[in-house]
Amino acid sequence: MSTATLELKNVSKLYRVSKKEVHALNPISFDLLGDPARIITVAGESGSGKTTLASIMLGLLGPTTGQVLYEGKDVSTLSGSQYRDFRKNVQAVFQDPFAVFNPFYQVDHLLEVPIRKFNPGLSKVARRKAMEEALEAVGLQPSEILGRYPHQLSGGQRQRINVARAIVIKPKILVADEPVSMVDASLRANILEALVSLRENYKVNILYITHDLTTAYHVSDSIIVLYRGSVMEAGDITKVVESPQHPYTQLLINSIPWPDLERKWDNQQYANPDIQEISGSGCKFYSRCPNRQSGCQVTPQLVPLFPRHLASCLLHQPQANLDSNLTQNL
Amino acid sequence: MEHLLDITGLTVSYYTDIGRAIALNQVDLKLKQGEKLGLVGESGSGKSTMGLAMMRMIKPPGKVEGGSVVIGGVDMLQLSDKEMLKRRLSTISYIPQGAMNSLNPVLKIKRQMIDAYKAHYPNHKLDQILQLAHETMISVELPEHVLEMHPHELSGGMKQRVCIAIGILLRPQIIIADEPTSALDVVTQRQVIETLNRVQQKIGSALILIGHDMGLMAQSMDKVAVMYAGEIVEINDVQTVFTSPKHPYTQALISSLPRLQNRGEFRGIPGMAPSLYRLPSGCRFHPRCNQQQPHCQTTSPRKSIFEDEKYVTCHLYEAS
Amino acid sequence: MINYFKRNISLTIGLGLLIFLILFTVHGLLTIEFKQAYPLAVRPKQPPSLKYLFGTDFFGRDLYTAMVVGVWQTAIIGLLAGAAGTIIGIVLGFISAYFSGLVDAAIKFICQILTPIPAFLIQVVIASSIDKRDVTIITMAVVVFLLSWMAPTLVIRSQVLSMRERQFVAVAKLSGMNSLEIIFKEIFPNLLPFIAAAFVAQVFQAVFASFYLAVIGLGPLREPLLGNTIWAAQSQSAFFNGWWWWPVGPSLAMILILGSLALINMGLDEMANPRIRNKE
Amino acid sequence: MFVLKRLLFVLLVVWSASTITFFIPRISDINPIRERFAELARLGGFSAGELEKIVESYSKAFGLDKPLMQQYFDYIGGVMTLDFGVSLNKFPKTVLMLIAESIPWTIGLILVTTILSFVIGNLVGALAAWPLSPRWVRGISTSFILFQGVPPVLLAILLIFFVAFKLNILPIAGAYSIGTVPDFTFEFILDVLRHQVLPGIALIFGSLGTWVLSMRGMGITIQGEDYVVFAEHKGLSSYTIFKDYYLRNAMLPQVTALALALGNVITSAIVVETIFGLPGLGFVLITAIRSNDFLVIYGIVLFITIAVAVLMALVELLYPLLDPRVRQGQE
Repeated sequence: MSTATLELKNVSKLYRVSKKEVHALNPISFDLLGDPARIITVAGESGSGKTTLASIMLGLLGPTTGQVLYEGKDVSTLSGSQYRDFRKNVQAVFQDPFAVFNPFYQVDHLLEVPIRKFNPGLSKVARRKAMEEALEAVGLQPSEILGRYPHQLSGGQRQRINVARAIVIKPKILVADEPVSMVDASLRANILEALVSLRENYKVNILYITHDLTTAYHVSDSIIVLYRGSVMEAGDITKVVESPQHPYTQLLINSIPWPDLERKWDNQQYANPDIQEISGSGCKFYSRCPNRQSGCQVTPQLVPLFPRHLASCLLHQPQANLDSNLTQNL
Repeated sequence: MEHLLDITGLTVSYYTDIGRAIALNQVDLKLKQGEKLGLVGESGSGKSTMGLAMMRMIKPPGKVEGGSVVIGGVDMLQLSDKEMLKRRLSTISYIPQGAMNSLNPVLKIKRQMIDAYKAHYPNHKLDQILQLAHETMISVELPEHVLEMHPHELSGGMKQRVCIAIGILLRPQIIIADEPTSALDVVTQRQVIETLNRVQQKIGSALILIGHDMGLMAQSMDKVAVMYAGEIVEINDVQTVFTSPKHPYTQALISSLPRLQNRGEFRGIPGMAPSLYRLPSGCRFHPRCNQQQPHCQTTSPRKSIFEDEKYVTCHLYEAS
Repeated sequence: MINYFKRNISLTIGLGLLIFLILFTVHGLLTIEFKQAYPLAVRPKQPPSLKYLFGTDFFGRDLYTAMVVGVWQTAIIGLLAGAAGTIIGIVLGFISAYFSGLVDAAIKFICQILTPIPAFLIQVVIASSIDKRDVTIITMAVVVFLLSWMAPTLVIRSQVLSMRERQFVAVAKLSGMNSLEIIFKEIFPNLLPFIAAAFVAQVFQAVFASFYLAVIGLGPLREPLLGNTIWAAQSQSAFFNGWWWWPVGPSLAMILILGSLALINMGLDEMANPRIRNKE
Repeated sequence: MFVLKRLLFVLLVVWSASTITFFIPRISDINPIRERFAELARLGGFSAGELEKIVESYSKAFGLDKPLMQQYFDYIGGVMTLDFGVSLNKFPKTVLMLIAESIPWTIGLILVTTILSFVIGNLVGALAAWPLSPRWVRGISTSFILFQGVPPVLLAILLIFFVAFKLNILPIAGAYSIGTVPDFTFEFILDVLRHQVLPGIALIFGSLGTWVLSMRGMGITIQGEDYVVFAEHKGLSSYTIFKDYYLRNAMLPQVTALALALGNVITSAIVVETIFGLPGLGFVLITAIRSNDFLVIYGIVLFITIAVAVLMALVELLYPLLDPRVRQGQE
């Protein structure tokens, strides 16, 4: 087994909000391998811990327990040059296409800083050239973009500049946190396409964080479904989306408004999401689960059900001959 | 058949430092009682302006510059301000986009419902109003004790359903729901949309769902009106829009949708929506159209009307 | 630029007044005889006339000369105390927001404890504890500054904190900037309008506070500071004795100074929070 | 729990204020007693040798010969029990007695002017931001805002000049006309009220502008809030929207601002009192300053600090009644 580029070992995050403990993320372990480049979706509702996971992977947030290892070394103890290497290779595209721009500067600033930092030797002309190439790679006309201020551009343009920033750096791993949720539907395809081409052309591993399973289904190879900080189901994207095993995933997938007259919502009524959720031990989905049983007060393990398909639900018997390691199933 | 809602030639502009932005240009729309219409378009296409204009809630620097909004034979745009105040909520009601912040944080839900009721029927008895409030809460599937709560004690989905409850309190003939689920999770979204459909069916009103999510339209609407740069370019029943769209913009929109069948295909619409301050000549869509013809640049297309008030605004269909 | 001034009327008028005051003072300083601002220089108790533009007082001071010197001294106090307060505010605000944790908690706590104490009263204690014969313009500035650094500290701290949560800061970190670069290149430029507003507010507070101290007789008694002149007039019962010009002149000058600062402050507020821009 | 926290905060504020007032004079090595008697000596009461003796005996009486820390703890203990010591000037009156005699005047003035300026200022500010208000309301609000930079003291001087001196309608100074005897007769009360008009106007207009300005800014923000817009969609009358949806929410931050402004309000009031020669706290303070009566100065300063801190805590304790969101946060 080759060294993982980024390895999460029992990473969890606990917030203390006025004496109450909130488990934003329960211990999770998986690796992002360098090769072959893949797109992995982390899906969940707000409060599922998906953004916390992203921040921890990016090194913007320290985990409460566990370690994040970059090329085998703990990210929190990296030395100067190692840290720079980590910084260069683990990058992000964020949700809000406006907030990532410093309003004080022209949009060039966003592209120029990383070039200057990670390629300090480049001349001004060479920097300019790199910026232009990156913009063209995401389908933008450099002359229409450079020298402008962020408020002079449209949301779709701004979000593509964000993807261009990632191209300029050529990272090994890109965390894309809801990159299309604030962009008009007709422009989403362009941005998703740019992401997919990053994987194809630059061999970038992408962690695609989203609440939207339709786009996840389209761009990614595998999926991790989070609910209130815990993994409910994970595995190959087509398997999970086409035959979900966990009641929560089933609920999610059944709630997708497919733009398709053949796939209408069924008439099934689901447990009300407004009901008070009980915190504490046991399955996180217990209070909302239509199939809950008395045994569900015990926290279920994430177990393999089929090749490249895991779920954590007592309804299902694990397949003993299959690997239960999350990484191997992604 | 007589139409419940008959909008003709509705034109709205915004006047700012940069100039005049034509947010709605000569829009026509007819709707029958009990019909469910989805109004879709990207941001800036005028779909929200449409909803506000129907409520007569366009504020400066916006201005309604022409047309009529006739509901049950009465033109809303001709009413006095006072009469219009009475029609809001009782004839035509509006469920807002930002349910998170649409409820007054310092008043109990009960009080906010009573306020709405009393504004229209100041003489009704309080227990009568409360009775109705209770019934309405049940019809949006909220427990009655929510009436005694403050907005911050409710989840996003509950707040949205409180807004729906207020919206249907006076059994309006038309409900406009402006992106009612844009901030909600998919599961909650589904429940809110289903609730909306149920109450709409129960009180028999017409429903206009404003949004950009074609999925929601496919799931719950009868008709779809597609807006582009301040105009309705196509209005058709949901079947036709999804299976054989007419307007090139609708076609591009439909083929850009991610479905189960077309996994991994990305077909964005090339180009950008025009600025409302500088609209292209001729057909507003021509710079992005893949079936562009020479006269598209110079002449605006006329409506080609099909049966049952459906139409498409495109030169391709003018001959027939 | 000109268009902006047309829209931001309070900034325009405030700056206009300020420029007028500066011209008045500079012209005055170049033409007056300084010693006429001190007692026994001219005939006492003269009403305004061509010779004595603003009249003379009971002690034989030319009130025009006194006003020029007074405005000049007020400006020194305001600028010194204002600059000191703002700089301390910037430094502490950034330290607090940057180090967060214990340092931040301590700075914030101290500011919060000190804020409810009426600064003016503590300034009274300080000023009255100094030997009155030693009080100078500089000591006034120091006294005023000692209790006025909390407000800018809290303002800048909260601005840095909210700025730090902004996504462009996270992006800058991802782009390889270190913490110092982030503070100076990403956060600081965006704080300039707030810092300018804090500085003007600080100057306003300093002028205000030193004026109040002088009015109740705690100023540098020998100097013709505007507040001192009013205090002197009050203690000689100027109105009872019919010498109305004595307190009125310095009062109007003070109104112009504080008014221009308040207007500039309003204008800067509008610049920093365009959301509040009036739609009139 | 919350109440306890606020109480602790008040104690900390008072403690730090008394620590400051205790140490500042000692750093500057002024002996207040020597200062006081040196002045008397200058006026020709006794010789320099006698002065030292008197200073020594007084120092003993005031406990100034004890070790510094001992003095400090005595002092803090005194402040916490509102025992600020004795006036040097009006011996044997205690500082607290002096405060008690003068404070009704100050409280009356502050209460009336603060309520009036807060209510009028916020109403005018709210109306100025309200799109349906007539134009003249905006005009009034702008003119009030222009007063914002003018300290009440300067207004007081100008009012004395124009109204009392030039027009001679109202008295120039004093709490009641010279020669009248304080009594609860109608004439006397009327006379007192006449004397309070100008200080009152000075204080009201001096603080009105701040309320107008901040409320106008708040109002512009609130009227764009979704709940105000939704209230319009509900067909509510503009009166109901203004009162219950707009004003109620816009007022919340203003109440907090009022708590923070208390210190300035009191400062302005006592300085204005000195200009008009009203027998309130300000007058006692300025007399003490003139006669180097240090314990009185510190006593008044600490008393006001305690009052401000307690009032601020009260406002914060009452605030949850206005805002249900905070109410829940505390439970």
